[in-house]
Amino acid sequence: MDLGFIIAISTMGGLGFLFAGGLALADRKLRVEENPLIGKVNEALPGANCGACGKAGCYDFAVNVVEGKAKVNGCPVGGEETAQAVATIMGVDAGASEKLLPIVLCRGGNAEAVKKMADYYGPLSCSAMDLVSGGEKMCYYGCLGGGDCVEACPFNAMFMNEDGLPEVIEELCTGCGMCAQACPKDIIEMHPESHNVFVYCKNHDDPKTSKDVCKVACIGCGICARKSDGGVVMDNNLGIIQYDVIDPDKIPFDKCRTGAIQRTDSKPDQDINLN
Amino acid sequence: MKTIIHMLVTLSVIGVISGGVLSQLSGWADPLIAEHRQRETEAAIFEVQPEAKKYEKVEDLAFDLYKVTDEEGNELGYALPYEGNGFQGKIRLMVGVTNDLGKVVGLRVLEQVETPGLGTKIVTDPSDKANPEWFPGQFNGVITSPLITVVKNAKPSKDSEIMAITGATISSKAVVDIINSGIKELRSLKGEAN
Amino acid sequence: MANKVTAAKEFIKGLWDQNPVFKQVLGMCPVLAVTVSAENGIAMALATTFVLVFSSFVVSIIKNWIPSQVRIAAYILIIATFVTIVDLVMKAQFPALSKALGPFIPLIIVNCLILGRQEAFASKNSVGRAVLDALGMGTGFLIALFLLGATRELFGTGMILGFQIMPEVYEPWLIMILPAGAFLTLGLMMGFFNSYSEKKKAEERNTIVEKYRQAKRQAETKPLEAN
Amino acid sequence: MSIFSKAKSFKGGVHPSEFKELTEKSAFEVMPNPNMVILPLKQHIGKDAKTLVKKGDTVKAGQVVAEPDGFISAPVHSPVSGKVMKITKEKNVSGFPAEAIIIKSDEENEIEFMPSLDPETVTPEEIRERVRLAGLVGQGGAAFPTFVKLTPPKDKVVDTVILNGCECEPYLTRDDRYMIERPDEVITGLKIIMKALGVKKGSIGIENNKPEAIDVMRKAVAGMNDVTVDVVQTKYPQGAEKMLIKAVNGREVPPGKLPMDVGCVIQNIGTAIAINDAVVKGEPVLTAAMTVSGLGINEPKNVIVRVGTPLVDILEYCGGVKDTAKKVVVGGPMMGVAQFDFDAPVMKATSGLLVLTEEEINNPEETPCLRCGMCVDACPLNLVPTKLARFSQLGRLEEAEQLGITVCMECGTCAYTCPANIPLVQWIRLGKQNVIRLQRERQSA
Amino acid sequence: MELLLIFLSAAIVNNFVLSYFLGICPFIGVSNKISSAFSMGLAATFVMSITSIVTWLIYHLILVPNNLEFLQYVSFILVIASLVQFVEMFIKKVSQPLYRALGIFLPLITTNCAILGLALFIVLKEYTFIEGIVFGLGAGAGFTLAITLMAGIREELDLADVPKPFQGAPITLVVAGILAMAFMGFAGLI
Amino acid sequence: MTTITANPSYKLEFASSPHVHSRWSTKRAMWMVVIALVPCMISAVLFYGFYQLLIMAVSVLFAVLTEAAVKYFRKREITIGDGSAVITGLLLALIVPPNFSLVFTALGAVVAIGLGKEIFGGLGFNIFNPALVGRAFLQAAFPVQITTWTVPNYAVEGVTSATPLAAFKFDKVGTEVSNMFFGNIGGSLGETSAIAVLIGGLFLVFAGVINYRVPLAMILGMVIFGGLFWLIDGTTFPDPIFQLTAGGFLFGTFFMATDWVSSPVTPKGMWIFGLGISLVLVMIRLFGGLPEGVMYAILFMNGFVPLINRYTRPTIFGEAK
Repeated sequence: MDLGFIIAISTMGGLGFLFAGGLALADRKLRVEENPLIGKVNEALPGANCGACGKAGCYDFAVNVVEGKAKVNGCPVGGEETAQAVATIMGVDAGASEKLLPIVLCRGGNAEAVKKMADYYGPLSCSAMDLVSGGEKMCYYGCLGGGDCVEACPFNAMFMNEDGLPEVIEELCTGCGMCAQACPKDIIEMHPESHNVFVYCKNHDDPKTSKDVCKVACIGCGICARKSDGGVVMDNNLGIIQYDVIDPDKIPFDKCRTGAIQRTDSKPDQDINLN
Repeated sequence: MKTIIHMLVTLSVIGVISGGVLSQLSGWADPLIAEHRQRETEAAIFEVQPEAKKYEKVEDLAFDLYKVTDEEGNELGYALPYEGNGFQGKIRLMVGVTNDLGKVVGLRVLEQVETPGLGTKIVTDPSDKANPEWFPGQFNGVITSPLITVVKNAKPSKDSEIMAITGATISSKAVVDIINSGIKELRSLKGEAN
Repeated sequence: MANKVTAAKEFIKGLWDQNPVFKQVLGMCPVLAVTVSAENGIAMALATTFVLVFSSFVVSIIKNWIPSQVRIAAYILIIATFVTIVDLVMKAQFPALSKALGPFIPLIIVNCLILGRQEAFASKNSVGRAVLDALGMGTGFLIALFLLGATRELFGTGMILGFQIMPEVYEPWLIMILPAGAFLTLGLMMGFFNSYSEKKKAEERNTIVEKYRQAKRQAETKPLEAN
Repeated sequence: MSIFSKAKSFKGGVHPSEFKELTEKSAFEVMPNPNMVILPLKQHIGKDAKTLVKKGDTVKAGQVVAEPDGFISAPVHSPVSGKVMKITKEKNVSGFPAEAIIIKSDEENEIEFMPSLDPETVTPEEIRERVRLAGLVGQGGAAFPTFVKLTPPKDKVVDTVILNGCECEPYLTRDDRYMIERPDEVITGLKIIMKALGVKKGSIGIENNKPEAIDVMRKAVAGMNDVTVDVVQTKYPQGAEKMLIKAVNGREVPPGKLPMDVGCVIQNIGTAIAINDAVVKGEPVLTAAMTVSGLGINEPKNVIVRVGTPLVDILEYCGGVKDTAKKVVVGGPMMGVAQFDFDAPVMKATSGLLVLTEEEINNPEETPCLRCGMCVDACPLNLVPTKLARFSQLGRLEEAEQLGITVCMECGTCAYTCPANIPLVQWIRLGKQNVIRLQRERQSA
Repeated sequence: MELLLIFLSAAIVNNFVLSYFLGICPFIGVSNKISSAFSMGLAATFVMSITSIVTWLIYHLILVPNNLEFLQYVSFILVIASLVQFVEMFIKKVSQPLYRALGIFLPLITTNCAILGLALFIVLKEYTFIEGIVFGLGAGAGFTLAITLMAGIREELDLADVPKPFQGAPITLVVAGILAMAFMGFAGLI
Repeated sequence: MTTITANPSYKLEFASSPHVHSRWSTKRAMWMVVIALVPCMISAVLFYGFYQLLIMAVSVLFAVLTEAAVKYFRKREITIGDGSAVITGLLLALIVPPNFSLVFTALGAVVAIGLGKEIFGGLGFNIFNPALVGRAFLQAAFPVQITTWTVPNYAVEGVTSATPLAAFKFDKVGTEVSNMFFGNIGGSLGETSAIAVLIGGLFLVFAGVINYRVPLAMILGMVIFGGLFWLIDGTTFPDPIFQLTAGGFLFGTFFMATDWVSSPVTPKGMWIFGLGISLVLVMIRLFGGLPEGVMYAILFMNGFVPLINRYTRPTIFGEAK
């Protein structure tokens, strides 16, 4: 065995030993206690520290996930496997609570709602429109049709239909509620899947006005409220459904003159098969 | 403690294996690499001194210098590897000069990092299909005194003139400057010897 | 999860779906630096693949033996060893190529692609899978480097692998073989690949929406017919 | 106009076409009582007033029909005598529906005023009480209940009262006419305000494009050593409180603070007149003086109308609307509210009614921001409007907050000058709203 | 003067990122916010200066005397990896705020080719000890400059209507390309 | 209800305040820049012949076509009417050498709009001056052709002539300032005649299209930095007057650096931007390998604009200074 060989292995061995010792020492002396979840998430990550997630390396990403500042599927390198692993650690999938669905509580589209005599001029975003005299429709409470909810949907589960109203594709919806947050008129509400009766209107105007501004408004006649044994309560010219007491069979849906109150499970479009 | 020992052993062992493997490998590769280098220099020397058959390194100098001879051992001149700053970084040349240092007989660019497609024409010019190496070729027979000079956009009118590469004046000048200062160095050396 | 993936898929995913360059944006330095020509790109990719495969092999063998505190140091040491091997072999056997790839061979060590695959895959999977994965990633890397190198060479010199492709009148765009050209070409390439997959995604969604609308229209007309 | 003029001013601002010539020579005309008045319960900033009448009641002119609810609120008086038709939600000139009392006028004009007070002997407490009862709100546009401004917190020392006679909004000539026609009442009003606040120094700030008013006011204050007339540069928004204070005495009101924090109280010329009326004549706010102008109206003039008069009546009175009309604005063109319904009623703080044509509006196509920096140059508050608007548009509220979006006073200078015609004010207003909501959530969390 | 030239050369003319393609991964990854980009730059500069010192010592005191030049990659990377990890632990222990601002970027630096590239350049260019340190500082400054510039531009681009397929890495690369063109103007300055 | 509401002959609109707008619009500003370029275009044709019109036409055509194509593929409104693409095309044409290849010009125009502007989202979003991006691309791609200058056409035809800057830099040959002022020199189409540039530039400043700060800062910067080196060594370094009138400095000052989109929005920022360009330019001209660097200096500073904007934000009114 020649000398060069021995020097080489001893140098590398020595360097390795030296730095391993240093790290071992550092590990012992400098250990900082932290949320054990961070470590676990960090373990599950690829560890390439490539920064593709936009965070400063895997550890930082783990911290952000644990603190709720980053999404569990935020690592583009690890792909789905990593995302699932992280999700399992974070317990995101856990929980058997009922899925929420966004319900659009306005049916006053372009064909139904009456427009103001002046045209709106400006940005076509709902929240901006809402600031200028409450939008282009005479109904102050109705859908503005600007599509802020569609924009807000992170899963592309909404679209604006021909009538200028948003629709939800339930199969794509995850119930995150972003659309409801985005609506300046609070028309979109998140409801558990079991709710099946809705008043598709938010108009609080008196009967005459509401009849004038929209064909499908709840005009506040109160017929449904009178027959429902407290299942529907009138509040300021609008029927409000009390979901804990309502019995759908008692509601005279056919008596509602504008069709504002409806039962969803009686609609035949429930079994849409998208596959 | 156990983990510490584990850590120490792990890194050391990997280090030792790595060192061992590489040492063996370099034992095999080093002579080959040296041989390549040697062959390259040799090729360059014979290229810039086409008539030469033998060469010998001039020892005890601050820089490399090769004295070349023909088969009979008659001194033909020198091959001088010399370097200087180009447009973007170092340029290393091998220059062949006659015995009296009055004339360049060949030039080869050993290393350069000039702008691709522009400054790199000091080596080859792909746009000139007939004679891609026109620039280094120009130096064959150029008179070195008092200095080699560069002319732009015109044919050289004197024996000590070189035509610059269009758009790469600086690179062209750099090559000339390197040769000039190399020869100056050699002259002072010879002057001392005399 | 991993068991469901067949061995073939382990290899194929690296080619496109998880292409290290276009999708994962890893190992950018050599990608940009050496792709002045297709030949260099191929050589670089082969060298990288060699290192990737062998270090994956070694790492997956000794994975259970390395304490986590020195994990990175150990992996990178292994990688560096293989890179040095490549470097020495190249210098000894292919001096011209070694000169062209310049200082970028040692930088294979810090190519995050390699360390990333060790951490993400080799250290968690069996030897066979690790090697397959490494081969797939390496091939993906090769594809990317070849594409990039060929494009740059074509526009920058009118040739691919030294064969004249462009007609004689074509004036080469020098910028393509300059650093700026590397950035621009890769950026544009990535963008176009993205727009392709984006388009596919949009089409998929449109069909879903269309189906939904159709189903809804049918649902709406039904009760009318009944009346 | 020129930067070399000696008149005092502030940095930034713009010079929109004034169009004051349409009405600056026309004296106030009193419009006959309308058939019906619509009295919104919220004609001021703060809580709605609480109604005191019900359907079918008969009321006299000057009678209180709604009382204030809380400290920052104001009562509403019936401007005519008549019968309450109904109390319902109605659109008003702010564009949003609000509870309103609708009164049918009986043409009898029975009046019920408060006793008059002597401005020389009246005490500060009496002034405040009278101003509160009379339902006075600021005439500058924001309609802040006046008596609140006359009741500074104990820890704030006020040393100057500034009467705002700038009227920097184009078209409007109401304050100009007030000063020309009723200079002495303006001065009396100012003196009453100074008395209420115990202040020794009064100032009337007038833009230098109103030479006649300056002349008249200078004559009116001749010989007084506690009141001065300060001529300031004609530039929009010179009439904004912060800008006027800066021009008159060089003080800068910090963001989020009130003029009181730098020892100033600003009142509008119209408010001074109203205070004079309330104290000296005992008359509550029953009328609104306003400029009806614009190239789209047949007879531009300055009129005095009953509060609650539907806009349509005023437009008819001024000769009707031309076919070229494009936009109807209540208030000035820079900060007013565009109307979509002529049935909306005039409110206490209404100072102008404009019918604008395409030519005046001049709405170029909207393009993306070109970062020309004109808005930055023009913003009197030194904000960066383009960034604020973009952040607001993208919902990036924290960044908008950092850039001081809440400081913006929506004067419209930026949007006026923007070559790309970006609705900067609209976006910033949205962002402001959202940021303020965010801040509230943060506080409650 | 020579030192100043080395510094400027490394920082601007032969910018590590824009003309040598070193440190591209973090350059693309961590350039979306000015604050983090700047911290990343500082962290890199810090490690670069330490690296230039340690690797110079190792090369000239251990490798060269023993004819072990072929071990340079292995030994350098071992040094860098361990150093980075050590510095990270140290900062984390000593100052949590500093760790938040700077330390979290350290793991990213192990695989930052700019560091190893720097060590190799110092050997290649045969710099003296002092020159090596200055070169390290210059390279760090150049890296910081490039990444901060890019972060500023990307924050601006966040507000722009960039075509969707080009958002993220592609547009960053294009901007880098244009910046590289702009930096070409400095060619020949040194 | 009344005659007014019943009158159907007008359609009202309602919108957010303010309800009036200044006479400025994007379109107007853009076309004013085009007008300001007319003197330069005339001088180009006068000095170099009608072929230059062809260059301009090709450049404008391809710029406009590229913009239209991108907008079409992105399914956006086609906005070529705002004149911005026309300006980019014209500017690019005016900074290439006379008798430049039409193919290269077209390529430059495509790159200018495609890579310089549309990839960032189109008008208003670009970071760098599009025309300069196009020109920098050409410079990098075809370095020889783009530095081949023809002398004005009343000189011997076809002879290439170095620009005054190149002449000074490489051969230490000075050029008469009066020649540079009127255009009797080699150079790019639009930049040879300082007086033509000045006419257009001053028109823009006084019409209020461009802010006076950037040009003033650049000229001041050139006088200061250029003058400093001249005072240090008057033989190696040219005097500031020469620096001001030579090369593309004036053209860059009035038409490139002042580009709204790629220059700062804050007043302080504009000063820093202008001074920065001059500093970088002086460094390149005096110490760099290239004779001219206006393009690089502006592009370089363009990159800084986001940072400049961020750190020179004006103090909000009333905030402690």
